Formats: sequence, C-alpha cells, structure tokens
Amino acid sequence: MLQYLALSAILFAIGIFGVLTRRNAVGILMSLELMFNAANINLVVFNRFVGPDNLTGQIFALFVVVVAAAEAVVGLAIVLLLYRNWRGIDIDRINIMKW
Amino acid sequence: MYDYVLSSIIFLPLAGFLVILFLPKNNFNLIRWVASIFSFVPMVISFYLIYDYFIVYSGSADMVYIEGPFKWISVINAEYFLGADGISVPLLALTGLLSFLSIIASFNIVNRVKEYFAFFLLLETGMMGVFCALDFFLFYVFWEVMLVPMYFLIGVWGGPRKEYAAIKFFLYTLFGSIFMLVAILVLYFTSEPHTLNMLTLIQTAPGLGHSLQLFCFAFLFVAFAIKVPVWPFHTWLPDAHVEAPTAVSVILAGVLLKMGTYGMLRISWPMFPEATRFFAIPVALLGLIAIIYGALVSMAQKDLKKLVAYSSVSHMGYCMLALGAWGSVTALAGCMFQMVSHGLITGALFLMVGVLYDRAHTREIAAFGGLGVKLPIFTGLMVLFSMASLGLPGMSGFISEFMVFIGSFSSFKLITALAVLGVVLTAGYMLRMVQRIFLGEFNMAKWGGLAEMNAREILMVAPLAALTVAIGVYPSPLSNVMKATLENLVNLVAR
Amino acid sequence: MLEYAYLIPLYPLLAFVLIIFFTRWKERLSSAIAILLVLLAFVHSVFVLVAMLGRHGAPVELSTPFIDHLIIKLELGMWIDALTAVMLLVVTIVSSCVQIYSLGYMHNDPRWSRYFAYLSLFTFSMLGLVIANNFFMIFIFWELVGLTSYLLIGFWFEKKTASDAGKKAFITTRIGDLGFIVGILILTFYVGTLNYQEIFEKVTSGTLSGGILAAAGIFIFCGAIGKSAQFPLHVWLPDAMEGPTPVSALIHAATMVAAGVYLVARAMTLFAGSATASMVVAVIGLITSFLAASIALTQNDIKRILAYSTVSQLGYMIMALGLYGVDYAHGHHSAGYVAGTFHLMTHAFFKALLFLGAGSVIHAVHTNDINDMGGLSRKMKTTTITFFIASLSIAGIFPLSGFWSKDEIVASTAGHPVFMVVTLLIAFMTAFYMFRLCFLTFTGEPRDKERFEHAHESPKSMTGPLTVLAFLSVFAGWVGLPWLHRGFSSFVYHDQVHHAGPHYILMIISTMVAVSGIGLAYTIYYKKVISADALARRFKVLYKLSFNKWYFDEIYDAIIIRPILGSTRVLWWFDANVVDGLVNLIGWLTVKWADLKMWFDRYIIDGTVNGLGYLCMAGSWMVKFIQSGSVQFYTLVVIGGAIGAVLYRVTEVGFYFYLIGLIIVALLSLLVKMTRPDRVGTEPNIEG
Amino acid sequence: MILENLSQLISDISTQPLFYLFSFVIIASAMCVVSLKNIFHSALFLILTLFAVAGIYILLHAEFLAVVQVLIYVGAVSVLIIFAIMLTSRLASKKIEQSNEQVTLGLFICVLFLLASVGSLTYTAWNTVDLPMIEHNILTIGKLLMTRYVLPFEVVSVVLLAALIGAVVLAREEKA
Repeated sequence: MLQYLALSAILFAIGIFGVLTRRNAVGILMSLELMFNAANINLVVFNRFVGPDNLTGQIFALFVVVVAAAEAVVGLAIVLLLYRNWRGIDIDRINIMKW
Repeated sequence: MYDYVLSSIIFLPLAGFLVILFLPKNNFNLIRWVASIFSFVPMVISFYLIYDYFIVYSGSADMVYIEGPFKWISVINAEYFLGADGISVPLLALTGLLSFLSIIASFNIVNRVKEYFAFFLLLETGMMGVFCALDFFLFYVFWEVMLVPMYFLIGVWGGPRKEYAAIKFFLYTLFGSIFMLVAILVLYFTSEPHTLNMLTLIQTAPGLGHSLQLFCFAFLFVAFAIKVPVWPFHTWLPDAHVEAPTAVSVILAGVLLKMGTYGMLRISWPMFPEATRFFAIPVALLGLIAIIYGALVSMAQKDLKKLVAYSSVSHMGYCMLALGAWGSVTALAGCMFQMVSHGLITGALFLMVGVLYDRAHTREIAAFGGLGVKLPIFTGLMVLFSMASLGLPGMSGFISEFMVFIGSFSSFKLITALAVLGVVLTAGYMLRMVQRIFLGEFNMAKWGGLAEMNAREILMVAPLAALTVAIGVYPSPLSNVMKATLENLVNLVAR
Repeated sequence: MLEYAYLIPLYPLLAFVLIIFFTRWKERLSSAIAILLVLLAFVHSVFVLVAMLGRHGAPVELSTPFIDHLIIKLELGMWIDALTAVMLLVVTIVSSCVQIYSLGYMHNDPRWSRYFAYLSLFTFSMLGLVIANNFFMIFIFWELVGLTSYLLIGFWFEKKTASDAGKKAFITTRIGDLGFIVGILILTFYVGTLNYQEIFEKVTSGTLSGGILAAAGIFIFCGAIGKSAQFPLHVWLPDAMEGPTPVSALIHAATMVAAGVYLVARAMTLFAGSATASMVVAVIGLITSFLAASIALTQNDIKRILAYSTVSQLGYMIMALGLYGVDYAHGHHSAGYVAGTFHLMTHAFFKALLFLGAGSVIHAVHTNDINDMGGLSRKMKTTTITFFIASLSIAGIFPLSGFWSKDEIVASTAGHPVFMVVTLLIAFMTAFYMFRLCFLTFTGEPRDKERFEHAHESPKSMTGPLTVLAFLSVFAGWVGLPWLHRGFSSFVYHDQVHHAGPHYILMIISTMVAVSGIGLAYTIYYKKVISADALARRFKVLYKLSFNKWYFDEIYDAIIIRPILGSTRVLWWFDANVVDGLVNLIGWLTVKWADLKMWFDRYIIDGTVNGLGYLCMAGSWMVKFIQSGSVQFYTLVVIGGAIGAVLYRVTEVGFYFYLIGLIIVALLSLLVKMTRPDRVGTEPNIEG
Repeated sequence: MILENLSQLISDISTQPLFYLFSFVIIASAMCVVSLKNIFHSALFLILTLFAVAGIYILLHAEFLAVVQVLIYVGAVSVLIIFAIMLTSRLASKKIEQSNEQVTLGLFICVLFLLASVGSLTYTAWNTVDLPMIEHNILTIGKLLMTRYVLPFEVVSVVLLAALIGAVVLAREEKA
C-alpha cells in the first residue's frame, strides 16, 4: 500500500510544483489535473486496502473525476477569456491585484 | 426696577455684538449706527445710575444694585454676582461715555467695519463687567474677555507696528493675569468654605497669615500694576497707544488703565489691609517714580501720540501715590478723581491727536507749527485739554492732583513734595508740545490744506471738555458719590 | 453792594464766555462787551470801596463749600477788606484803561475778539485772586492768571520769541507755584484749614509757630517769587514783553506781577509771625530790586527797560513788606506794610502809564529799540508829557504819587542800614535809567529819520487812557500824604494803624538822590557832556554784566534746562532700551527657548513618532511585495505554510525552529519577488 | 467481461513489475508535464500520465474507474486542454520560458511536501485489512450510485450542468 501512497504523494508533489512554477495558465490547469489524479489514486488505494468491502472510495473518485472535468471546463473557459483580454495567458502578467 | 440694571449695562453691548454679526458686511452705515445705539443705551443707563446713586445711595457704603449671587459653576463655587458702589459707579459712567464717544470716533474706519464694531462692543462688555463683578471668577473672566477684542483691535486696525504692539499688550497683560489667577487660587483654597465671593473674602482674607497676605498682595499687585501701568511695567503702554487706532487708544487710556487702580481699590486694599500698610511706602515711591519719570520721558518724545501715552504713565503715577496714602479719604478720592479726569482728558487728547492724524497723516511734532492760525477751534480745544492735563485750576485735573497732594502729604511729606515737581514737568512738555505744533510760523505750503474739525469731531470731544470743566468747577457731586464708600474703604484698610 | 462783591470777577468772566461762544465773529461787538463789562466791574468796585470806607475797613466774608468731605474744608469765598477794595479798584481801573487803549493799539489784528476775550479772562482771574478768602482759591486764580498771561504773551504766536516767552513765563512761574503748593500742603497738614482768617488766628494765638510757620511762609513766598518775577525767577518777565504792549501794561506791570506782592501783603500775618521768613522775603526783594535796576541801566529795548524797572519796583515792595514782617516779629511797628501796599497802588498807575506810553511810541515808530528813536516829543505831545509825568513819578519827584510811596519805602528801611543804603542806590539808578530812556526817546535828534517821518500821535482811544493814568500818577499818591491822619495808612493796615508821619530828612535825601540820577542822565544823554560809550568802555566788566542781564538766562540754560532736556533724552533712551529692552529681551529669550523646544519637539519627540511611522512604512514597503498579485506565489505560501504546520506536528521540533524556518522561507521568497524585474505590462487590454 | 478478465489476469501475474512500470511512467511523464517548455508536449505527456494512472486503477481493482479515467480524462479533458492550447497560443513555435522564478522555491516546497508526506506515511500505523475486493464492482458501483449515493450523484450532475453553462457564458464572444 505504501508504494501506492508514495506514488500518489510524488504525483501530488509534481502537481504542486507545476502549479507553483508554470507560467502558462493551461499548464497550471494541467498540473491541477495531476493533483486531482494523485488524490484519486489515494481514494482508490484506501478503498482497496482499508475498506475493500465497500466501494465508497471509488465512488468518490468518480465524483472527483466529474468535478475535475467541470473544473477543467470552467478553467479553460477562463483561460480563453484571459487570452482574449490580455492577449496571452501568462499568469505572471496578470497581477493587477498586487499592492 | 433695578433688578437687572447692571446686567443690562454689561450685556447690551454683547447683544449688539451678536446683532452686528448678523448684519450684512457691506452696509457700513447700518453697522455703525447699530453699534452706536448699542453703546448709547448703556451710556444712558450708566448716567442714570450715577444720578440715581447720587440721589439715593450716596450716604451709604453698601453695595447696591446687587444681582445674585446666583449659582454659576457650582464645582468651584463661582457665582454670578454683580454690584456697584461709589467706586464703580463713576467708572461705569466713564466707560459708558468713552465707549460711546469712541464708537462715534470710529466712524471713519473703513477696513473690516463689521468686525471692528463687533469687537468694540465685546470690549465694552468686558470693561463694564470688570467694574461690576463681585465674584472673583466672574471678575477674572471679564478681565480676560476684554483682552481678546483689544488684541484684535490693535493688531488689525493699528499702525505700522501693530502686530508687535498687540502681542506685547496681550502677553504683558496675560502675564499679569496669571499672577492674579495664582492669588485667586490661594484665596479660594485658604477660605473655608471655599469661596470666590469678594465681599466674603474682604471679611475673611485679612485673617490670612502675614506672609500669605504679602504674597497675595504682591501677586495681585503685579497683575494690576501692569494694567495701570506702574513703572517699570509700563512699556507696553506707549507701543499699544501709538499703534492702536484712535478710538482704541481712547479706551485704552480712558478705561483700561483704570481697571488696574480699580482692582487695587476694590480688591487688594480692603482684602489685605496688613499688606497694604506694609507696602504703602513702596507703592507711593512707585507713584513718584512714575510721575517724574513719565513726565521726563514724555518731554523727549517726538511723536505726539507717544507724548500723550507717556503722560498717561505720569498721570497714573498720581493715582499710585494716592493709593500709597491709604489712610486718607482725600487721597483716595483724589485717586478716583484722577482716574475719572485722566479718562476724560487723555481720552480727549487721543481723540484730538486722531483728528490731527486723520488730516495730516503724521504725528511728528516737529512736522507742524503755527497750526493755531489755520485751525482755531482745534487749537483752542487742544490747548484746553493740554491745560487740563497739566493741572490747571478750573479743570478736573487740578482737583484730582490737588486732592492727591493734600491727601498724601499727611502720609509722605518728602515724596509728595517731590511729586509736586511733576506739575512743572507736565507743564513743560505740554507747553513745548503746544508751542511746537500750534504756535510759531505757519507753513502754508505744507499745511494749507488742513481742514478745521467737523461737527462730528467737535461733538465727540465737546462732552469731554464740558465734563472736564464741570468737574473742575463743581466737583462736590462726584466727591459725594464716592465719599461714603471711600471712608468705609479706609476703615477696612485700617483694620 | 458789598455782599454782591463776588459779582465783580464774574462780569469779565461773562464777557469771556459771551465772546468765545457767541460773538467771536463780530469783532466790534466783542470789544464792546468786554469794555462794557469791565467798566461795570469798575463801577461796582467803586461802590465797594465807598462802602468799605464807610465801614472803616471792617472786613466782609462770604463762602461756599467746594469739596467738603476732605480732611480739610475747601471752599470758595470772598474776603473784602480795605486792601481788597483798593486792589479791586486798581485792577479794574487799569484793566479798563488798557482795554480802551487796546481799541486803538490792536486795530486790524486778526484775532481781535480773542484778544478781548483773553483780557476779560485775565481780569476775571485777577479779580478772583484779589477777592479770594482762602489759599486754595487764591491758588486757583493764581494759576488762571498764569494761564491768561501765557495766552497773552504768546498772543502773536507766529513769532517764535513770543511763543517761547509765553512758555517760559508759564513754566517759570509754575516753578514758584511748586513752592506755593508745598506751602499750602504744609498749612493743610499743620493747620487743617486754608481760610485766611482761621490760619491767621492760629498764628496770632501761637498755635502755629517756629520752623513750620517759617517753612510755610517761605514756601508760600515761592509763589510770589514766581509771579512777581523776583530773584531768582525774574528771568521770565523781560521776555514776556513779547506780548502786545497793552498786555504788558496790564499784566506784566500793573496787576498780575503785583499779585505776588498782594499775596505777601495778604499773608502778612504769616510772615509777621516768623522773623526768618520775613528776612528771606526782605532779602530777596532787595536783591531783586538791585539786580533789576542794574540791568535796566544798559538795556536798549524800551519795553525791557520798563520790565526791569517793574521787577525792581516789585522788589522794593517785597522788601518793604519783608522788613515790616521782620520788625513786627521783633515787636515793633514800621511803615513797611503801608509802604508796600501803597507803592503797589501808585506803581500800578504810573507803570501802566509808562507801558501804555511806550506802546504809543512803538505804535508810532514800529520798533522797540531806543537807539532808533529820538526827538519824538515834537510829534507826540500827549505821549511825551504823560511819559515824563510817569517817569518823574517813578523817580520819586515831589509831589507826584511815586514820591509819597517811595518815601514810605525808604522810611520803612529805617533801622536796617544796609537796606537803606541799597534802597537809595536803587532809587538813584531808577531815576537815571528812566530819564536815560526819556531823553533817548523823546529828545535830541531823530536817529532813524525814516521811522521818525512816519511817526504820528496815537488816536484818542490811546491817548485818553494815557491822560487818565497820568492824572492818577500825579494825584493817586495824595491819599497817602503823611500829613493826612485819615489817609491810606489808616485804611489799609496790618494788625493796627501805624501812622508814621513825615520824615523830612528822608524826603530830602531821596529827592536829592532822584534829582542827581536825573541830572546824570541829563548830562549824559541830553547834553552829551559825558560819552556813554566811554563810560561803558571804562567799566567794561560791569557794563557787560549789566547788559547781559548778569547772564542769568545763560546760567539757567546751562545748569537747569540743558540737564533736564538731557536727562529726558537719557531717560527716554533708558526707557526705550533698558526697560523696554528688558521686556523685549525676555520676549526674545522666550521665543528662543520656544524655538529650542520646537526643535526638540520636531526632531526628538515628533522624530520618534515619525521614526516609528517610517519604520512601519519601511516594513510594510518590504512586506507589500508579498502582495504580489501573483496567485502562484500565494499558493506557494499557503502550501509552504501547510507543510510547515504538518512538519511541526510530525517532527515535534521546537515551534520557534519552524517559525524561524518559515520566516526564512518568507524572506527568501520576498527576495525573489523583489529582485524580479517587473516585466509586466500591467494595463489590461480590454476590448469590446 | 474483458475488463474483469484483464484484472484477473493482472492480479494473477505479479503486480509488482507492472506497478513499477506504471509508476515510472506516471512520474516521468508528470515531470515532463510540469517542466517541458512546449506546452503542447506537456499536454501530450499529461495524456500519458493519465493513461498510466488508469493502469494503476486496474492494479487496484478499480476497473470502472480506470475506464472512466480513460474516457473522461484522456478522451475529454485532454482534448479540451489541447484545444485550449491551440486556441490560446502559437504553441509549437514558442520556445519561451514556461516556468517562473519560483522554481527553486517550488522545488524546495515540493521536497518538503514529499518529506512530510512520506514521513507521515511511514510513521502512520495504517489500519489495513487484508480482504479481497468485492466482486463485480462495476455492478455494485452502479447500484450504489443509484441508491446510497444518489444525492451526491444528482448534485454532481447539477455541478456539471452549471460548469457547462458557466463555461459557455464565460467563453462566449461578447457581441459588440
């Protein structure tokens, strides 16, 4: 079980790294997807090793997938909007909320 | 019907002040006439008061027309308490008269007319209040109330060095007031129960210890002496007088200086008899110094107004000399007479100087000469007032000086004999002034355009001239007004 | 009539008031009012004199309180006795004459009405002075007389000398008045009253005596010294001649200057009680008399000669009164009192005449300098005759009035040899300078032809009074003829009648003295046997001393006036710089102190507060970079924080370790943010 | 059926090598996703990662989830992403810097996160049970979704709808 969880952690860490470092908004979204997947792996792993007598983990993973899809849709729409308004989707440039 | 007569005298000008605040700024005539009316009515009341006092109360030494004491600030037992006696009634009348005449004399003010007259009426309230207040706190409040408008009157409408003069006047007087405040506090906290009622304090304050009496006396004396002004506290006076506009000089000389001597008569002397006796000789000496010194310095003046200002120092010296002779009713009556007559004469002199200045735009004595040819009425009046000032018999100045001399001779032989020298010195500078301005060759090219006094100007000095002569010829009504009060005062000091 | 005598001064006062307030613009009417009312006063005075004669000089007193609650009673009142009655008459006569005379003398003067108003005011004051019944009232009028004298001396005030003279007169007499006031104060204090009779009772009863009496007497005499121009205050009178000549006649010859003598006579009881005071009076009188006569010898101004003559004659009277006091104090009577008062009366007439005559001359030749005159007798008959009469009278030639009064004065010096010798010497000088004046003015050849051509006799209004006064100069003295037993001496007297009787030897001596004086003048100035210039050169020192009036003006200027004026300047400097400087210094120090406080306040107190503010600002400036607007950075921080929290829970290392670690992370991230070049085109490009 | 057989097959053979294979693929491709300069390549690697995750799911007997993963992620989301990339940037041609200056810090944070999570994984006493998975889990999931989890299911559908509408509203071209 531990190696699955470790994998999930690594994947999550990579996702974090991506979120933190990617400059491209789409890239951030993709990193987010990675993190979702890491979480899903966790859900599934615990379902398999902690509560194999029911499928709650998997069902939640299912929901997560759905929500992730929805998130991706909205996120990408926002990315489009950004692109339209800023002539680019470089997150660094979008800092008008700074001091 | 006398229930609120003093309050009405005090607060009518204040009402006028408020009314003027609501008048349109550019309607000069309306403002002038409103101010005149609001000072005319108190004048009439104050005249009626002195008449009434003379008829009804002149034999008694009690306070009359009493209002209060009403609770005012109960935490410190401050009360609203007014009253008048033989000392204050003549001064009230003098204040009423001079205020009205000054307002008439101010009709030629064109700069910030509204503020000017508003301040003037406020000033009158303060002055009247000082002469009526029987509560220490009230007295102090009026004393200070009068400072502020005076400061502005000098500082805004004054001459070239007005700011300097105004600040000097204000700070100097305030400096004195602080001493007074300390003395008031001492009196308040040493009285049991704590009180600020002057009449009560006159009864109880002599019970203070010797040193405490001397302390309070000295502190109050500084406050009053600055106002008088006694040498060497006098230097604010020439500056303030010279820089102030004519009417304000009149009030300064005519009324404000009297508040110092009034304070001594009303407060210091009866409240601290022991200290009064202790300090009698120094006070008389200060008077002597002021008489001689003021006269000599006056002789050196080149500015006409400054000459008159220094003559005030000299003349108020007679009051101090008389105050030193506390044991003599004659001396104190002389002091009162001198206060009144100095108010009339010096007020008139300042008015006359103002009249001349309005025309010639200079007060340099050396600039004139021979004006007697061109301005006979002006010259006549000016000579009249100069003569009154140098103590010519038949005018009030003589009566007061003579009474002061008679009264103080019984206490101080040598000092009085030396003070008599002041009479000659006064004659010296007054005649020099008259000679250099009115006599001699007339410079037609330079002063040919000078106009004779107009009706308004004659009317504003005529009452002063008439009163000066009237008191000089027939002083006994005035002396009867103050007689009983002063006798009582002498008894109080002799305690 | 007697009980209404107080009206006498009021007539001219009424005239003054009427003229000043109502008829100033109507010149003729003004003068008419003035003259009419003074004549009324004259008539009233005549009635009073007659009434007094009827009562044999028994006094009348009336008074009203002035201020009554003082330690002494001040009152206004009248005291009529023989002396008063005589003085009233003298004053009104001279005043009337002078006012009528002025009609001619002052014609075309621009200040005509005012002139008559002043004259009326003067007459009022003088009459009030005479009629007073106490020292307070006499002092009042004493001063008023001084005022009118001032006004009239400076009447032509355009002339600097005139206004100077007026000022000098007023101030000099006022210096004397200082003494007068002190005398009055002494009386008030030690006697408690100022009423003549009450004081005199105290003196005669011996309540008041010794040093205090002497002091009171001497101080009161100071007033007389000033008013009567006695040494050392005599300097003002010659200068006072700058006034119009009729004024000189009225005020500075006949009446006002006589006020001092009147005062001494009036207060005789005081002096008579103290030999010291009387001696002072007598000595002052003698010195003055001699001094003035010696100066008169060499003067060239006609009016100044007369002025010095006046001073000299007043000294005579004062001396006589003083000697009377000395004698009386030593217990025996002499003729001094009568002599003084008698001479006061006769002198008034002939001196007024002299001045009016001089005025007439001046009116004719428009100069005061006798060197420019000469030979005027040919043109001015009346003036010449009257002037000679007056001169003879003052020189003391039998039987003119001056003879009788001067004779009495000489008689009163009996028993005082020094006084007698000097008195005779003065009499000689008087005769000499008077006739020097007469000869130079009226006889000989005109020295200034042009002026002589224009000279003419004065109008009737001027010669009329001259004639009246000439008449009086001749006959007024006859009321005091020594052979009369009910004459002047039995009417005007002090304490008791002293009838001296004629001193034939003295009469002869004094006549001889006078005649020799006239003779000397005749030889020098009429016959010109002896050259005046040669004499002057011979006695150069004396001549210079006399001609320069013994340098009194110069000495006074040097030792009194300059020091006083100097001290005024010093004091003014002192006042402006030391006293006021002290005030300003305190003000300056306060301001400086306030500046210091302000500096402290601004940089230390406020600096602390502001420093804190700056610190906060600097801190927040640094911290603000956290608010980078970069979502990723926020995420970083959130995650970092979360991890930190987890690590803390897991590892259980000290909290502060993590805190420090977090801070390090935060600072590192800040560093990153701050060093990052801001390559952001921040403006959003919003289209549509 | 096939799926079940597949999982059976997998469980039969030792899962270890497969796990490491998938893990390697996941980690490597995920790293590519976050670090490649070309965003389009990243997207492709993302697809690879998602595939590998689906493999992991199979290893864990979550066949249905694996299928869903492939369908939704690989099929829908990835396509969406690629579209977005193509819409928003001249992608292939761009070789610009794709990561910001937080790289070091981010790395540090990630390492810390790893340390923390691995640490906690190691030190946690996992309450594991050694039971076989439920048979026929697709059937069971279907049942559960319709019974016990019907409410979350509906909510999720509403969420999807909302996301749909939201995306349309957001991405719609504003009419001028």
